[in-house]
Amino acid sequence: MKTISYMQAINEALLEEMERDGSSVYFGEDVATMSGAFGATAGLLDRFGPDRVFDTPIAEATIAGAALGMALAGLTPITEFSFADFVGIAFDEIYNKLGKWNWMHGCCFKIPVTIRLPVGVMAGAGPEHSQSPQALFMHSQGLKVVVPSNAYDAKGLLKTAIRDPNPVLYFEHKVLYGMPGEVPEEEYTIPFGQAEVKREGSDVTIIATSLQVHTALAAAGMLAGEGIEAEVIDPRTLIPLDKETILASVRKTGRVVITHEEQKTGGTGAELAAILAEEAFFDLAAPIKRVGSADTPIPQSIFLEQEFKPNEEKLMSAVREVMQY
Amino acid sequence: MKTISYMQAINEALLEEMERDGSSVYFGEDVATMSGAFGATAGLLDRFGPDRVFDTPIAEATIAGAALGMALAGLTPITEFSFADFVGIAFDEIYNKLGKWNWMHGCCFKIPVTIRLPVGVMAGAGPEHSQSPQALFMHSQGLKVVVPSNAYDAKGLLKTAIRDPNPVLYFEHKVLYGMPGEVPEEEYTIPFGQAEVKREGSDVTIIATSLQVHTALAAAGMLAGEGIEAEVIDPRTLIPLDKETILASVRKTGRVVITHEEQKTGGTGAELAAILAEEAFFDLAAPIKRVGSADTPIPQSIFLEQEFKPNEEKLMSAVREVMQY
Amino acid sequence: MAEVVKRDIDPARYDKDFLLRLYREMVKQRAFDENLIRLLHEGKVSGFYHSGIGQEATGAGTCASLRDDDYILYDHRGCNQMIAKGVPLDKIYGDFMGRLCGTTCGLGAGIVHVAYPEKGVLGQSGTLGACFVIAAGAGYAVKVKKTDQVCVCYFGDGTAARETFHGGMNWAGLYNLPIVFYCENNEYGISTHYTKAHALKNNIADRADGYGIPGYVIDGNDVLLVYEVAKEAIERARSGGGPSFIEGKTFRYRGHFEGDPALYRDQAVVEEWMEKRDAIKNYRARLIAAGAAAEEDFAAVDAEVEKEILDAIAAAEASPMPECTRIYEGLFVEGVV
Amino acid sequence: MAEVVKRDIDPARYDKDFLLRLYREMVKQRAFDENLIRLLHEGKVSGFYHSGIGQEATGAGTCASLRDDDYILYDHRGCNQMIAKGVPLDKIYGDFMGRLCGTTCGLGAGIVHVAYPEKGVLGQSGTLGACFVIAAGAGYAVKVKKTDQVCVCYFGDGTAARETFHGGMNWAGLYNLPIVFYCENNEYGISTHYTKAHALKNNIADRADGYGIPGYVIDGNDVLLVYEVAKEAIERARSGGGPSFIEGKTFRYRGHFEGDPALYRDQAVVEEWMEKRDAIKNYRARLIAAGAAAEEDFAAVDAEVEKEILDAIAAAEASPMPECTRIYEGLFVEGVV
Ligand SMILES: Cc1ncc(C[n+]2csc(CCOP(=O)(O)OP(=O)(O)O)c2C)c(N)n1
Ligand SMILES: Cc1ncc(C[n+]2csc(CCOP(=O)(O)OP(=O)(O)O)c2C)c(N)n1
Ligand SMILES: [Mg+2]
Ligand SMILES: [Mg+2]
Repeated sequence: MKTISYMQAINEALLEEMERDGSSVYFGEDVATMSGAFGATAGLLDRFGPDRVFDTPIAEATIAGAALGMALAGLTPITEFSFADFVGIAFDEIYNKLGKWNWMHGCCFKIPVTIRLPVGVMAGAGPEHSQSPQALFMHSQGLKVVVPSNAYDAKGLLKTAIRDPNPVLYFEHKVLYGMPGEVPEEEYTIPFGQAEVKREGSDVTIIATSLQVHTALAAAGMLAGEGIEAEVIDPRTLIPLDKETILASVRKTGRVVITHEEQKTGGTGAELAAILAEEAFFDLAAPIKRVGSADTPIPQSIFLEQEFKPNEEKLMSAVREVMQY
Repeated sequence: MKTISYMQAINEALLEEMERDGSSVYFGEDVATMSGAFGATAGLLDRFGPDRVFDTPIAEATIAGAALGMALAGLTPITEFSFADFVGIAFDEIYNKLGKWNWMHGCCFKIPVTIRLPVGVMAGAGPEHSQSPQALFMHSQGLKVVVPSNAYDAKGLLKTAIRDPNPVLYFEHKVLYGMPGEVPEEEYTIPFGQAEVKREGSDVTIIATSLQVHTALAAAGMLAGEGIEAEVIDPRTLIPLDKETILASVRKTGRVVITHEEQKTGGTGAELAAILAEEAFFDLAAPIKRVGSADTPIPQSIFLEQEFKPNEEKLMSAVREVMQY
Repeated sequence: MAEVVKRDIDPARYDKDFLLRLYREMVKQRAFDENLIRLLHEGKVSGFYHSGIGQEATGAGTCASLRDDDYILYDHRGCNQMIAKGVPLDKIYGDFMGRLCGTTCGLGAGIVHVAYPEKGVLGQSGTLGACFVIAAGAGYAVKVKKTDQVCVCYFGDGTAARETFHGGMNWAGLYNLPIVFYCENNEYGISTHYTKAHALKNNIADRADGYGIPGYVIDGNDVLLVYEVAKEAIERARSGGGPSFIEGKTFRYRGHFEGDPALYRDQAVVEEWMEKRDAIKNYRARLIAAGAAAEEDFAAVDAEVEKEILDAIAAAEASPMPECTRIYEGLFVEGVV
Repeated sequence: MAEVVKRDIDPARYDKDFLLRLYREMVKQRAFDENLIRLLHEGKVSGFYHSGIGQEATGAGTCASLRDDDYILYDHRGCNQMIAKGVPLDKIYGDFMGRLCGTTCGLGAGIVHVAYPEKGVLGQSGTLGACFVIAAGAGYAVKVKKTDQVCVCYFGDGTAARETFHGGMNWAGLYNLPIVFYCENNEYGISTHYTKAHALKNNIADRADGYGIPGYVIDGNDVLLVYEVAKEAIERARSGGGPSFIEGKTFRYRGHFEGDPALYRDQAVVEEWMEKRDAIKNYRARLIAAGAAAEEDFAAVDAEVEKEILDAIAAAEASPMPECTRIYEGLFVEGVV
């Protein structure tokens, strides 16, 4: 094992997979010369040259649509938007084209496209550079959705994403970039559709994604002091979703709190809660609680963005509430 | 009262509101000369002239972005996309610009934009002209979402939409266009956020939107023959949502089936089910069931599109299932 | 500004075989389309059909210079193009009828969503205009793969207004991609005349200049002119010379979709095009006048084509419908790349 | 092709007051910006700041011909433009500090999301390029309202690649809208030189021609030239003559955002611009050379501006922060239109 940051984990996955797959290309805004808005693509241009690693114009619909075209013509395109918020600009290309192209054309293609999408509130980046739009894709067809919460998952899941013959949206949290984590020296991948129990517990299940996994672990630690043992489950991929691990935990605990950074209403927690209301109703001893962000756009002020977001306290009080039943 | 079609109801609302508000304009693809892909804008050009009613180039991001610009400069823009599927093309403009502009700029504007969006599976229009993308906007901030299911609602809600100083997405179902319904001779509007109980019943609550209201009413009629009295609730607007009417019904029946035409996963039913799992848990005697379309793109074949969609039978068997508890 | 190309091409400069091949392609497309409309009226085909009758010179003239491994993104009026590129007719009819023999294996496809990788037919986007950016990607792939394939991107005058036009043109020029943009300017986008949908200098092709891309305006109903100008563009693309933009002036004879009464157009103009500017009629007359082919040659081709069409329809009709469960298949591809 | 406008403008043709007003606008912008950077370093301002130092001639030169009721869509390096258009300095500082006195009443705004309808400042889109289509709408509104307002849409060279460029330009030309598109070509979009992001004939402004829109390329650091060319475009727009496109060549002195070391640029080039092509320095020298103003005039303006800036900062700092509950206010406007 070695200790590297989440960002380095991403960088290693890119270097390794582009080495492995000679048809892979990496492109996006300022990814080649400058190594991306956050530096994750360092070394790619030097290693793979300007045809395979290149800067594009500022035009995200074109980037996503071109990724599809490249895939249809036999490449393995890997791309990124500087901020996940920009999925709106390429929504038709991602949601309708990348997601549905293969199926609607009778399933004769492979579309091995990976799009890296940095999410999350960080340092006052404001309403259009701080969002976590993954929930929009819970209602997509043909896309896979990945939400890694630590360096180990980031690397293993990104390698799987790049090898996957389907389009994958890879949502990485900007606050996690600097976070160190243990990663094996040797090569590994993490299969999609396997949630991980990040902490075991018997009283309540907290389902958390992305940065909120850390909020949940911190909250769980404090709740243990109050005698509440929370189990923290990180789905790691939202499509495909590992329902079994979640349902098994709820069977054990009978109580669920779901937390994510995106706004509560219509967030990924909506679908998770609905699945539980359908499939785990008789296992539940208490109402489900969701702890998301406020149902507002994201304020630019660094003070107000703290109010906007979920945090340990909000999560702990939700847990305490479901423990009352 | 008079009997007119859903389409005529829309047309009347447009004519009346454009007459009332001299700052209103209507624009979109083929809306002026040809009266729109489905004919809803008949008469507008003649009545209000070519400055206020005009055909645009085929460029939906531009249409939606221009609607915002017009609103900022004091107009009341009303527009349409020929198919709701095209929201993907203008997603940034709708979701991030129209929805958030006023709030993120400190709340100094009015954005009285209405966008008409025809949804639904009809006659083999295929995967990109048959969708019901309203669920994507459950996770929006600053947009209102309207889903009228009959002529009366269509007219009253469209008039309210046009007068609303906020952006409103008005999703109308193509299969409903020809459906006749009773509408008052005199002027009326329907406030947003008021669900309607379309049928009373004591055993189970069916929450249905858009065309599925009719499926639900037909199913309820047949279920009555089996001794099951279903209450059918039509939220009419998803944002704002009339939680009270829904919660009151569930308190009475203890059983819920939610049905909508969009794909089940991540559909509007996810948020509705999640709200109930949070706020009506102890009122529920049975798991919640959702009856949506298949989690696939929409097939072009008119035979397969029937398999794709929810229908009376699927709904009835879901109701029978929740009645078992 | 784009070059307005006018050429008086002497058919005698070409092989008779070649000249008849172009003819055959055009009549095949028209016969395909007329028969499809018949099947629609017979209730054997459903959905919305955008007839390409009147625009046959596009596919015939351009695809004549394409190889099987070249890519096309046909447009929503583009059965003409996919037929010219070599998608088997029974597969296309099969898609329209929702049969298993179709390229979509029973999911069904109207004019959009037929794909046939064997012949480089990459499919179509139901939302107009994605073609520009998908073509950019396909073109870029050729650059990386270092093959000498070419990608032709077809679209209508109305579609040229989509925002993605800018993104696709910019990539094509910037990366010097082997793409030919072919704009079928049939004057209307549904009911809207292109002069009511575009701010133009003179022609849509004039926009190419701002990207440093050569632009050409041609009579898109003159199949030999389409052939020559497209051939030059395709060869330039193939040999590393980068993208081109061709605007072919043409006209659609029928409504926007079958069932559209098209009241927004002057019927006299439609008739003028049908009588005086019909691609097939004029081509026949010209070959005969030049002594390059005779009535019997055309009659023989017509008969062969008719048989080919009827056989394809029969084959499609003989193919079974899929099971209802077809929709649950194939959403995700298994395995790894 | 766009007209490359070169003019040797004699300052003596202008009023001293007017000349000093342009000077004042530019130094105010620069002082605003330098002080903002200081506040950032002092930890009083957070978020990402895109400094506009070096590009002051844009706002000063263009806004001099605008009325309060004219609209602007400033760009993400555009404090220059909003200041020139008249947004009070304390409000802008207030937004940067998240104070209640800001235009957002405490929500905070970086360079984006300041709006000030009283002065026609319509706000900004955090996703680049929405300006083109929003401007199209604002321009269309003027047409319907039959006022003689004008809308100026500012954007960078990088932003000119967004797909929406095409949609906005097309509307502007098609409906003959009173819009001036002003491209601040400062050579880079973050790290990418504009020649690596655009397929061009010669200049970005050449694209205007394809829309029948007049295009101009100018030295964007020559404030008098910016003033004259913009004035002509604004007057044309105001009197029903339709849109124009101006590309002003300029340069950003600092990194893309404060903190960006900008290693992708040649430092010698940056210094060359700062020493030889600085808008303010050259303007001073030119006025002095022409005898149109003297050192004391400039010194007086500098002193006044410094006071104005410091007062504005003090006012902003004195303004309270909002309550946490501020975010729950104002998502929906009550009432009816
Ligand atoms: C993005 C998008 N907007 C609108 C439509 C609806 N639509 C289908 S065909 C068409 C007209 C296209 O005109 P043109 O490109 O000139 O092609 P033509 O029909 O004349 O062949 C329109 C508006 C669509 N499919 N996609
Ligand atoms: C749609 C979109 N893509 C990317 C970004 C990130 N971004 C912010 S500024 C910038 C560079 C813009 O370059 P240019 O338009 O030349 O303006 P300049 O920064 O040089 O003033 C980029 C890529 C964004 N905000 N929006
Ligand atoms: Mg056309
Ligand atoms: Mg720039």
